Amino acid sequence: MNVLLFGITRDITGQSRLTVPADAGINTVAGLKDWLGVHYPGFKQLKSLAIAVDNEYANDEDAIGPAQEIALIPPVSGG
Amino acid sequence: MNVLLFGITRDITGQSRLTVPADAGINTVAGLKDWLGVHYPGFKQLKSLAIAVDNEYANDEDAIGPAQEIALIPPVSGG
Amino acid sequence: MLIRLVEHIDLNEAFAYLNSPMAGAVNFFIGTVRNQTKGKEVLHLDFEAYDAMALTQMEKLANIAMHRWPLVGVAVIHAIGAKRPGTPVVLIGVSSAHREASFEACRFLIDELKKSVPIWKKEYFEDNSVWVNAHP
Amino acid sequence: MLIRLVEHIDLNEAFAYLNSPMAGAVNFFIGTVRNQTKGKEVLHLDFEAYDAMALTQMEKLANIAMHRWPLVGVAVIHAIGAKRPGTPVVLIGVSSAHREASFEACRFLIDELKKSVPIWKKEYFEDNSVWVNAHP
Repeated sequence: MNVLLFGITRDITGQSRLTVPADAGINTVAGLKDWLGVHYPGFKQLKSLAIAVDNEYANDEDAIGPAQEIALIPPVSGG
Repeated sequence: MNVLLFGITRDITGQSRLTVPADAGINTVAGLKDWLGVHYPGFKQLKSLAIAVDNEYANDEDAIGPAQEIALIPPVSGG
Repeated sequence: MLIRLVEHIDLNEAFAYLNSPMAGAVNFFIGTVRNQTKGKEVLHLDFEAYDAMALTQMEKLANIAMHRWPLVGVAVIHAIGAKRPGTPVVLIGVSSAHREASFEACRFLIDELKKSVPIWKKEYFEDNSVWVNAHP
Repeated sequence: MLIRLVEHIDLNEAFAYLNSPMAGAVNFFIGTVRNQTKGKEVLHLDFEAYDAMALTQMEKLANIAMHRWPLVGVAVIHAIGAKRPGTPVVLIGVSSAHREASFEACRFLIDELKKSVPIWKKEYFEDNSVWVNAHP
């Protein structure tokens, strides 16, 4: 499962996208958040970190899989 | 004393300025309003009629004379 | 402050005047000629101003706004003469560091301009013409 | 609806899109780059967007506004890339028959855009750079 990164999440990871290994067994937004917290403690310093699935903000209980476009959304600052 | 006219007050009087004869003895805004009401009954049909003296809205008790720029201000509709 | 009576309103000129590295927000209100009033088709409009007093009153309103809100710049521009539907006839522009002030001051200025600035609009319909707002 | 991510914001293009004989009022909010943040001089800014999602969310907000107010047209345009102080970076434009709706919808759209549209601003100072709003 690939995860797109933007803004400060690219600085924290040093990458522009993450690949979550299939054997991590992640199939919900909450599961992805837990996995990210373990592997990238820097995310915990952020004011917030949302997950987008197919261009919409997702809830913790939403199912996710490799067919969807998944992205990390750190606090926005447009405008 | 000359009085500038704008908008519908020109249509009512058929003129672009009025001359109030000196012997009418007008020296206040209220006096001018009374004189106008007698000579141009059409003004009474208007929603309002203000008097401007030297580019400011004047009050009934304000003194006026031939040295000032006096104008009739029917209801405005700019914007 | 940019206070003007003009033949044609130039949006870019107003933005160039208001834009500043100190301002983070610019709010514009642009009033345009509508093609109908109470369901009747408006063919064109004519705006007449008492020029000297209109400019005095527009400047007075701009000064009130500059004192009431922390503004960087204010533009109050009204068009005069014959105008067709779709034409901009009034522009209020306000710049400020933060957006609240620019929205509030812009709204204040257009509301007050419509109440007190000596400018008159005559609407021309197919069969007659009317000085807007003159009668009860 | 005019929903765009662009290199340069064109105010005239937005006005031409929004202006209509059916609209009597157009309200614009233009956000520009300020030259300081908390007293520190900003040399330039960089805007990054998650393009597909940003456009989706901008369109969603425009649709909400179109349903909530009687609007004629809506434009939501954000600039991306490196910008210097004084440059327009966001434009919200709303046209409507009467001015209340255009002011209210314009304010709603910029407030909501700042909350939810996935665009990120990095400020560059003399000695460092900061992703705005990222940390508590």
